[in-house]
Order: sequence, then C-alpha cells, then structure tokens
Amino acid sequence: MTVSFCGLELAHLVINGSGTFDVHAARRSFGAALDEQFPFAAFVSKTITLEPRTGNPPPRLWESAQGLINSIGLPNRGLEEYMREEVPALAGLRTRVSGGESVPAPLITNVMGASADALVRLVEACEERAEIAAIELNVSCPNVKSGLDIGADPAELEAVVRATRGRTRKPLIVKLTPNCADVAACAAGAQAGGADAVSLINTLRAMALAPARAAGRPPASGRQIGRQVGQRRAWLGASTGGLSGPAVRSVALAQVAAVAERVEIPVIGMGGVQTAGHARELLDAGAALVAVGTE
Amino acid sequence: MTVSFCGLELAHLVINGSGTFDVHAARRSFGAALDEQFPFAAFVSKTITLEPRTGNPPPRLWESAQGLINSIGLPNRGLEEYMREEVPALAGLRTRVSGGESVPAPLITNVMGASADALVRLVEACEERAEIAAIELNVSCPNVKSGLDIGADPAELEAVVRATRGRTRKPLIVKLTPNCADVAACAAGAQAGGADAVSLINTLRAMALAPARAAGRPPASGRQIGRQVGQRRAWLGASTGGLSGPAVRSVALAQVAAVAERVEIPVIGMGGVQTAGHARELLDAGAALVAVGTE
Amino acid sequence: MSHAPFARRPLSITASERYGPYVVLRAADPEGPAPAPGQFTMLAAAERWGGGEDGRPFLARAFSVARHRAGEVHYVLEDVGPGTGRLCELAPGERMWALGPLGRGFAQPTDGRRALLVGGGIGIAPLVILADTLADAGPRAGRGTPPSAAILGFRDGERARAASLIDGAQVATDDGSAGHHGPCTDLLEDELELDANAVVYACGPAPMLEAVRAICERARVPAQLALEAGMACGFGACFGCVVPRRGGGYLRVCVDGPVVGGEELERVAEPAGEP
Amino acid sequence: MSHAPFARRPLSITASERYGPYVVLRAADPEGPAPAPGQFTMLAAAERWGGGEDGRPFLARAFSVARHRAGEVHYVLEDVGPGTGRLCELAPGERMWALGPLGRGFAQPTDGRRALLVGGGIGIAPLVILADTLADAGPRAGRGTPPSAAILGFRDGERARAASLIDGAQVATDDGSAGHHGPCTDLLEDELELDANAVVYACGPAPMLEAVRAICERARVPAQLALEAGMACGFGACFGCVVPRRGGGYLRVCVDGPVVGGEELERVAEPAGEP
Ligand SMILES: Cc1cc2nc3c(=O)[nH]c(=O)nc-3n(C[C@H](O)[C@H](O)[C@H](O)COP(=O)(O)OP(=O)(O)OC[C@H]3O[C@@H](n4cnc5c(N)ncnc54)[C@H](O)[C@@H]3O)c2cc1C
Ligand SMILES: Cc1cc2nc3c(=O)[nH]c(=O)nc-3n(C[C@H](O)[C@H](O)[C@H](O)COP(=O)(O)OP(=O)(O)OC[C@H]3O[C@@H](n4cnc5c(N)ncnc54)[C@H](O)[C@@H]3O)c2cc1C
Ligand SMILES: Cc1cc2nc3c(=O)[nH]c(=O)nc-3n(C[C@H](O)[C@H](O)[C@H](O)COP(=O)(O)O)c2cc1C
Ligand SMILES: Cc1cc2nc3c(=O)[nH]c(=O)nc-3n(C[C@H](O)[C@H](O)[C@H](O)COP(=O)(O)O)c2cc1C
Ligand code: FES
Ligand code: FES
Repeated sequence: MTVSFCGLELAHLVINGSGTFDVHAARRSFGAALDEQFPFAAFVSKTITLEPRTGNPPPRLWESAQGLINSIGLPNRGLEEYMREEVPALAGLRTRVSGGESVPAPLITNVMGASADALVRLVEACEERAEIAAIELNVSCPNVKSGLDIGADPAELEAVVRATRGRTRKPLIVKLTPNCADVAACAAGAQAGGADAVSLINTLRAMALAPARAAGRPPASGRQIGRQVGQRRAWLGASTGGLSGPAVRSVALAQVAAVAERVEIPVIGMGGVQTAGHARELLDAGAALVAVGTE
Repeated sequence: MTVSFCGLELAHLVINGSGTFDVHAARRSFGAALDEQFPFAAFVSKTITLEPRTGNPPPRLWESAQGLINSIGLPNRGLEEYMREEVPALAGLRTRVSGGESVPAPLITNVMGASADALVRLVEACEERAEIAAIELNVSCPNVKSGLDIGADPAELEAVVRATRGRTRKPLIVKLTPNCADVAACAAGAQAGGADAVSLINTLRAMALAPARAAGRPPASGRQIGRQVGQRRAWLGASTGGLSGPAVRSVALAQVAAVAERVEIPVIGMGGVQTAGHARELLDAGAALVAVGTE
Repeated sequence: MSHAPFARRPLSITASERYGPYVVLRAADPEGPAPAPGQFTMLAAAERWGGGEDGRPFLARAFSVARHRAGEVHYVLEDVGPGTGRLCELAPGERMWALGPLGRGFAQPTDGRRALLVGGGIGIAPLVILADTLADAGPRAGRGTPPSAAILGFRDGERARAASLIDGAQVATDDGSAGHHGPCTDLLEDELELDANAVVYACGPAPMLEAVRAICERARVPAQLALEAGMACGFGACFGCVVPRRGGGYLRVCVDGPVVGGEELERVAEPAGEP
Repeated sequence: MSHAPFARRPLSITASERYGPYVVLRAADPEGPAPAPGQFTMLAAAERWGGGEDGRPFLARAFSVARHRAGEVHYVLEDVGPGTGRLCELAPGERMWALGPLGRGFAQPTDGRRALLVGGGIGIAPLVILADTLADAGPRAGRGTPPSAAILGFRDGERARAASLIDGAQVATDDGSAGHHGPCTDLLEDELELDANAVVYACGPAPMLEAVRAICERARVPAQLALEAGMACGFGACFGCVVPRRGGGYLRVCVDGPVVGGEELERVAEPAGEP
C-alpha cells in the first residue's frame, strides 16, 4: 500500500528534511546498504542556488539544550552542476513499502533564490528534468539574508509563489519560515499564490557565544570564529544560526497545527521528530507527511 | 555598589520575569525568609489587565524537552484590586547589595490591554502611584489574542508606545514578542515611540497534544482539556501556550543580541537563564539587566 | 504549617526500600523544618535530572512528606514516568534537591471528631505522617478523642504491602487479593455508618477522592482532601497547578492546597489527559 | 575503508580501564565490520544521554576506533565534557549506541617508506590500531618494509601512562616527567633527520598537527593527519564538520577525513573557541 502526496506515490509518510541527508556521502559511508535500506519515502535535496556556494565559515554547529544550532550556509555546487552531476545519481532511489516491494523514492529538489527572478530560473530548470518529481521553494532559511523577508510576509510570499507557479506543472511545495508573526497567514499566502503544499518548520533563528575562556583573547591565526557580539564573540562562523531538534518540537507542533487548520493544501510537518510517536503527533495534528532532520 | 537602570538604583542585575514570581504566595510558603532574602533587584508584577481574569482552564503546564509550555492566561484581580490590595504589599521589598546593605527593590508593574486605549488607562493608573517605579507594557503574550499583533508589527507598536508615553514620566519598558519576523525592528519601533527600555524574550508559541491513550475517548465529565487538533486533542486547556526555559535560550540570545545592536535604550534580557553563566551571556551580548523565569 | 527555607537544599539519601511497587526513600534532612502532615516537597535528583526519553524530566516534582523522624525525611514514590523513575533509582549516598515543606497540610481534627484516614494507592503517603502525628498526639489529646482509623485501598495485594506503613490500617483491594474486595470507599461508608462524628482525611486518585467527597457531603462529614496537579514551581509563582474552585475561579494546589476542604470544590476533577 | 551498517547498533561494554586520565572502553561488537585504522564511530550512551548541565549531550560523539580484536572494539576516551564524561562512566554490562566505522582512514605506507606514528594526548587513539595493523602486516610485508616508529607526546607523566598502549613508543612530555622534555615534534625531527624515507601518521591537538604538517612539508615527507571537528551526523549529511581546504572551499572531516593528506590543507586550524 503506497500513499499519495500531490500525485506522487510514496512508500510511506516519512521523508527527510532538506539539507539533513546527503545521498552521495551516505553511499560512501554505508555502501550498498544505503540504496537497499533507503529510509525515506521521497528524497529532498539540500537547497540549490543558481551559483555555487561554499557555505559559511566554521564552526557551523553548536549543541544547545536538546537542540542543534547550525549555520551551514547552504553550501551547494550551484544549479548547473547539480543538474549535471547530482540529479542523475539521485534518480534511481527506491524505498520499501512496509513489508513489501520497493517503489521509487521520488526526488524533491529544494531551491532558494535571492529574488523572484532567481527562483523562476531555478524552477524552470527543475521543470525540464524528468528525474525531479517536485520542487520545494526555500523561502525560510534563517542563515542567508535573502530568503527570510519574502517568506515572512504573506503578500510578498504570495507574489513570489505566483511568479514561479506558472513555470512548472510539477508539485510546488513552499517551505515556510518559522521566524514570522503568523505562519498560518504565510501558508495562506503560499496557497493563494498557487502552491501545491507547504512544509514547515525550518530552523528558529538562534545564537551561541564562544565559551568565556576564549573571550577577550585575539583569535589565534587560522582559528575561525563569529563576529563580536557585545563583549563576546559569536561561536558560529556566521554568528547566527538556526535551531532544530527536540527543543523546537512544541513550536513545530503549534505551527503545523495552525497551518493545517488554515489551508486546504497538504502540509509536510517537521521539527524535532525523534520517534514514531513524534511523527504520529504531527500527522495527527494535520500533516500529510513528516520530515526528519536532526536526529 | 548599586547599579542604575533607567534612573532606578538597583542592588544588582537580576530581576524576575513577569508572571513567574508571586510575592504574596511566596511569603506564605517561605515566611519571613522571603523578605529577608529577596533575590531580585526589582520586582516585576504579573501582567495586570483592566478587568479581573481567572486565566485559562487547566491543564496549564506541559513539560517539553528542556522547556516548559504554559497557558496560564494572565490571571489577575484586575487593575482596581491590584492597586488597592497588591501594590501596598509590594512596596516595601528590599534586596541586599552583594555583601552589603539592603536597598529598595522597586516595583515594576506589567500591564496588558487589548487596545491602545486600555493601555493608556492602565499606564495612567500606574503613573498615579508612587509605589510603582516603572511600567512594563506586555505587547507580547502569546496566550491572549489581543497583545500579539500590536507587538509583532513595528509601526503599530510604535503608535501604541507613543500613545502611552505621554501619560507617564515613569520609565516605560516594552516587553517585545519573540513571535515576529524581525524583533530588532520591533524594538526600534518601541524606541521611536518613546520607550525607555525593552525586555525580551517572552515565550515562543508552542503546543502539546494530550497523550495518545486519552485520544478518541470522550473526556470524562469534569476533566478539562484543550480543543480538537486534527485527530487529537490539545493538552493545554487553552490549546496553545508559550515555551520557556533552556530550550529557548539560544533563541533569546539571538534576539537580545539583535535588539541590543539595533537600539540605544537599555535591554532586559531573559529566556532560559538557569545559571550565572547564562546571565553573563545575555549581559555580554548587550543586555543591561537579566530576568529569570522558568528555573 | 511550616515555612520552607527560601532555597532548595541537597538531601543525602540514607535508605531506599521497596513495598511492592512502591519505593520508600529516606534522606537526611537535619536542617529541614518539621513539616505539617499533608505538606509536600519539590524534589529533583542532583545528578542526571533529564536525559530521559523526550528530554525529560526538567522540572522538579512534588512529593508528599510521608514521615519526618530523627532528622530524616521519608517519601513514598511510585514510578510512573521519567521523574519518579529517576528518583526511585537513587541509592544511599546519592543526593537530591529539595524545596520545602510547602503548601497547606491537613487541619487537625476538632470537636472531638475521630480521624478517618482514607488512602488510595500512592495516596497513602501523606496519611503515614498524619497517622504518626495522631498517634503522637493521642495520649496528649486525652480521653475525649476517639481513636482514629485508616482505610487503605490498592489495586492488588502486591501494592497493598505498603499498608504496613500505617499501623492497624484496614485494607481493600480492587482484585480482592488482600482485605476487602472492592473500593476502599465501601469501608469508609461502613465506618461512617458506625459513627459519623468524624473528619475524613483522604488522598488518592481523583475518582476515589471524588467518591470520598461525595460520601462526606452526603453524610455531612468534613472532608480534607489532598489533591494532585502538575506543578512547575510549587510555591504559588506560576499559577500552573490550578483546579476549579466551587463558585468560580481556581485554586492553586500548591499554595491553596494540596489539602483542601471538600466544600471548596464542586467536584474533584480528574487530571486532564488521563484515560 | 569499511562501510558502516546503515543503522546504529547497541554495543555492550565488556571492560573499562584507566590509563592515567584516559579510559580505555571495550565493547563487544560481533557484527561490526572490521574498521580501517583512522576510521571512527559515533557513540552515545544508551541510557541517560543528556541531562547534564545545559541539557547536554544530545548528539552522538565521534571516537576513533583504537583497536578491533576478537569481536571487541576498543576506544580511548578523555573526559573533556558532558559526552565524554558520560561515556567514561560506562561500566561493563551497560550499553552504548554505535554508528560506524565511518570516514576515511589512514592510507597504507607505500614506496617502502617506513611509518612514523606521531600522537599527542588523546590523539594516540587511532595510532594504536594503526600500530596493531602495521605489526600484523610486518611479517607479511617482508624484508623491504623497514620497522615503523611511534612517538607520543603528553602533557605529563600521568597521561604518558597511555603510551603503553603502543609497544616500543618513544615518549615526550611537556613537563619532562617522562621521556623527552619537550614537544613530540622534536623527536619527529630527529627521526626524519635519521631517515626521511618515511610517511608520517599523526593525530593530536591542532597546534601539534600543524607543526607536524609544516615539518613534513619542509622535509617533503607525506603526512597523513587525523583531524577533529565538532560533528552532528558523522556521515556527510549535515556539512557541519568542515575545515578549510587548501585552494578554497571546505572538507567535511567526517567523509573527506578524518584522515587527510597534509597537502590538502593550507594549515591545521585550531578548532574555534579554544583558548
Ligand atoms: C502535592 C503533591 C503530592 C504528591 N505526592 C506524591 C507522593 O508522595 N508520591 C508519589 O509517587 N507521587 C506524588 N505525587 C505525584 C508526583 O508528583 C507525580 O507522579 C510526578 O510528578 C510524575 O512525574 P514523572 O516524571 O514520573 O511522570 P510524568 O511523565 O510527569 O507523568 C505524570 C502525569 O503527568 C502527565 N504528563 C505526561 N507527560 C507530561 C508532560 N510532558 N508535561 C506535563 N504533564 C505530563 C500525565 O498526566 C502523566 O500521567 C504528588 C503530586 C502532588 C501535586
Ligand atoms: C574523528 C574524530 C575522532 C575522535 N576520536 C576521539 C577519541 O578517540 N577519543 C576521545 O576522547 N575523543 C575523540 N574525539 C573528540 C571527541 O569527539 C570530543 O572530545 C567529544 O565530542 C567531546 O564531547 P563532550 O560532550 O565530552 O565535550 P564538549 O562540551 O562537546 O566539548 C568539546 C569541545 O567542543 C566545543 N564545545 C563546547 N560546548 C559546545 C557546544 N555546546 N556545542 C558545540 N561545541 C561545543 C568546545 O570547543 C569544547 O572544547 C574525536 C573527534 C573526532 C571528530
Ligand atoms: C544541518 C542542517 C542543514 C539544513 N539545511 C537546510 C537546507 O539546505 N534547506 C532547507 O530548506 N532546510 C534546511 N535545514 C532545515 C531542516 O530541513 C528542517 O526544516 C529543520 O532542521 C527542522 O527539522 P528537525 O528538527 O527535524 O531538524 C537544515 C537543518 C539542519 C539541522
Ligand atoms: C508560568 C509563566 C507565566 C508567565 N506569565 C507572564 C506574564 O504574566 N506576563 C508576561 O509578560 N510574561 C509572562 N511570562 C513570560 C516570562 O516573563 C518570560 O518572558 C519567559 O518565560 C522567558 O523567560 P524564562 O525562560 O526565564 O522563563 C510567563 C512565563 C511563565 C513560564
Ligand atoms: S505550581 Fe506554580 S503556582 Fe502552583
Ligand atoms: S558531521 Fe555531518 S557532515 Fe560531517
């Protein structure tokens, strides 16, 4: 028994959160087992941008109370190389239906652009590729200036979604930002603009300071560290980052429930899912699929 | 050595977060020790509204991963009774300067109104009372519909602050909402409206579902529980609540740092402070005072 | 009632003993004030409080003081979740944080009424120290005060082993494996029929407390009910632990209770979310 | 390199032994693939991972496999924080979760070069299994392969007790309380002066690794450096564990390393935030 999501036939209800799983690297780490035991019903790519990005300077991780703060900064090889090198290798993924045969795990490509124009180009490029089953617009990444404002304003978001909507017949998923005043209004904007689904939550804007013992001292050469914050320095190379993991689960649940109540289109729920029970809660609260990232 | 904050002379840098300490009840629990060892450099009242409120139906608490979700719902006896019964009993608090004599712990009264009009009346009433040293405007409580929107929009917030500013010469502190797209912009709005200080963070909007074993069954009579959320019921009587405690500390740090960088007026930082080191981080990030709530 | 020191203090575990599924935890508390029966303490293990499934426990948990003797305090614990689970594993020498004694305890019997103690399951905890106090007071109370009686209900005989914590208690079990086969309220009704010049002290699950409340109301016997509620602070700060008050509004279980008069409630509400 | 099973597995602790401040933890791992020297495992205690100060640890932690023999895997741990602290307390019979072996290990010596193992502090861990492998290969490698040498630096003699994990290792200590008084790179320079037809395998604190890298660069000797970085996933998923790559961009320590060739780096950067 497969499940249907925006016209895709999926083996089950659990997918990965964008940027939290790398198929190529996992093949190097786990060999054939990765493909034989591929756990996700669909594979969501990390965020792809028009130009290549190396990502933020390290450190990129900080462990907080039951959470992880990351400032990865969307490293990716850019649209062209992604299409040429990565997409073919992501096309053949399959996932086992519980206890039964395996079915394709469709590829969902997550894209981000600093402008509606850039997003249109990204979406058009995805539209051309048969291997790509659906497109996720990242209008929510707190680590990069551009995406944020678009995603937090319902009207602007609607306009952006409308601009890209006309360029593809593939399912268009809008990944909302949690760093906004009214996420349900943003979801409604995405729906009005023509989105087929919304996904949430992305990470909450957060910060960590470098341990005090390092304070005051000039950074040793070669040592990278965030900018001055008051009397201290930020730990993360990018100074701020995004919080994920169990710490945000109750925030995710509130946002997913609010969005599922507001919009008709299906919702992909994520944020702090560690157990089947957590996934069940998001589904019960109205999500059609659940994604897992920080585990 | 006292410290000065908006013209108040304080014994030290730590105060309580609004709604997280009740002097009257603490006197019943701890007797004379409460006054002898009063720990806060100033006392912030719970939120006072024009009319009495009984608060939200129970349950009002849920423990999440390193956090607490509350939906207390601002129970209070209303402005009139607060002024008549509570203010006199809160006037004489004193706190010891480290190792030394005791100095007054001034009373900061936190108020919330559903409209600028209501806030003006609350502020005027505070202005009349000599026992009240400063006023905190709660424009951020996620449990109650009214406050939220005003606080999340910089321009509206500026207008509300301006409306109340003219009515008092006491220090006016604006308690910002963290559930917004750009808290620094909100802080700038508060400053432009004439605030003497801002405080943050209030709790993050969050939700918990009733354990699955209770799902599906009709609530036993007398048992109170939140509304239906998809297939389940919300645990909290008010259905949604606000998250505080260690889980939010990294979000608080990011917001406090962003606000302290943006505005000239002093910042009261709070959110997840459990240790002196946590307080130090907020101070280092630019807070002038630190408040503690969930411990 | 006793006032608590205005700071949590570390207590060193001196003994841990099982009574069926219950654990009696003893700790040295040389500086702790003598608690009134019915008062409680907020407890948290000093090490590794947290780190369980779902990252809990985080907050301290409320426990009735079950005994206070010779500088030692006793608690009776039932492992029902991450907090109680962690406390139940504490071994002699390990430490826990304690804030208390807190709250309003049982009011002493007046008018020459005899005390009827009614406990259900883990609800026996505050009745143990109440029985101790009544026994101590007995001789001094003089001829006028009739002897008290204790009625303890349990799910089964295994759990009923904890009845030995109160001398001479009558026992009822749901499965009949010890004592009376049926609810402990059957025995309460028998006692009240015998002699209604009594005051009832009860602690236990909400449905039992509600039954006791209703019986006492009907019999016009004062009832002192020790309530439970999820708590965050334990000293009136957070307004989180409320139950509806008869006539409107709410009571804070931690400062207006945990012991309330039956007349203060419309009914004893089951904690939300319970099946 | 070995591939890891695509799921974490529980390992049962079989022994825990102290070498000065270090703990050698052994666990039964009958199903685990044989790791290549330099590969690592993500470990987390099965119980009470979390609940420490600041609610940590939460994520699993990376540890070099130090030995793999007879169905047992060994790790050498230094208690530097909540994660290592918790693992160091594990007693025989307790369990931990393991994901691995992961990452790129040491490349075998080629061109008849002798292996020079240089370890600093806890950095000896991957060199133990490398020394095991070289010793096992020794007889088979035949006459052409000169014997390898190990040089281990420690802060003091107490820590230097761990040098006994590698037979015949030369020791240097910062305080001179055991072996050579000075940095272990002094001994490395001596060895290279004696015979530069070598490949250097190094693991240790960043400043030491950087010194080794620079020495090898000057001496035109290939260096295999086992790096450290804060990790979240351990298998290339999160892009969190990066270090700058020579020529621009970043390497992921977990999949492009932890062992990298000296030529892949401009320099070994100190982990951020360290004093
Ligand atoms: C005044 C008073 C005295 C008490 N005396 C005793 C005593 O003497 N002995 C004793 O054993 N117990 C006593 N209790 C009960 C005890 O405090 C609880 O059993 C304990 O808090 C449970 O904690 P836990 O972590 O083990 O279980 P929890 O997981 O906290 O579960 C306990 C109940 O809380 C609810 N719950 C579940 N998850 C959550 C969550 N995430 N957040 C909020 N609520 C949740 C559910 O209803 C669950 O059944 C007393 C309680 C009070 C208020
Ligand atoms: C490939 C590899 C192999 C390793 N092999 C070994 C080994 O064999 N034996 C061994 O003992 N160790 C080994 N380590 C190091 C080990 O993984 C770390 O010491 C461990 O992760 C520390 O965890 P902790 O919780 O004990 O300390 P932490 O508190 O995590 O402290 C460790 C360092 O992390 C930083 N830090 C502090 N707080 C935080 C935070 N909140 N979030 C993020 N970073 C923080 C600081 O720089 C601190 O000095 C290896 C590491 C790697 C990458
Ligand atoms: C290391 C890391 C990298 C991430 N990268 C991306 C990304 O590239 N694009 C994106 O839309 N979201 C990204 N996210 C957000 C996740 O997809 C997810 O929305 C968030 O982490 C919440 O889920 P979780 O708590 O299960 O991790 C990233 C999260 C983490 C932890
Ligand atoms: C139980 C509880 C009640 C609260 N009541 C109020 C309130 O009445 N008014 C208000 O402005 N904030 C209220 N808050 C928010 C706190 O003042 C504080 O902003 C927030 O809890 C974050 O700090 P913390 O993590 O230290 O608790 C309340 C918080 C809690 C936990
Ligand atoms: S537990 Fe906080 S008021 Fe009762
Ligand atoms: S630890 Fe996640 S990519 Fe290396």
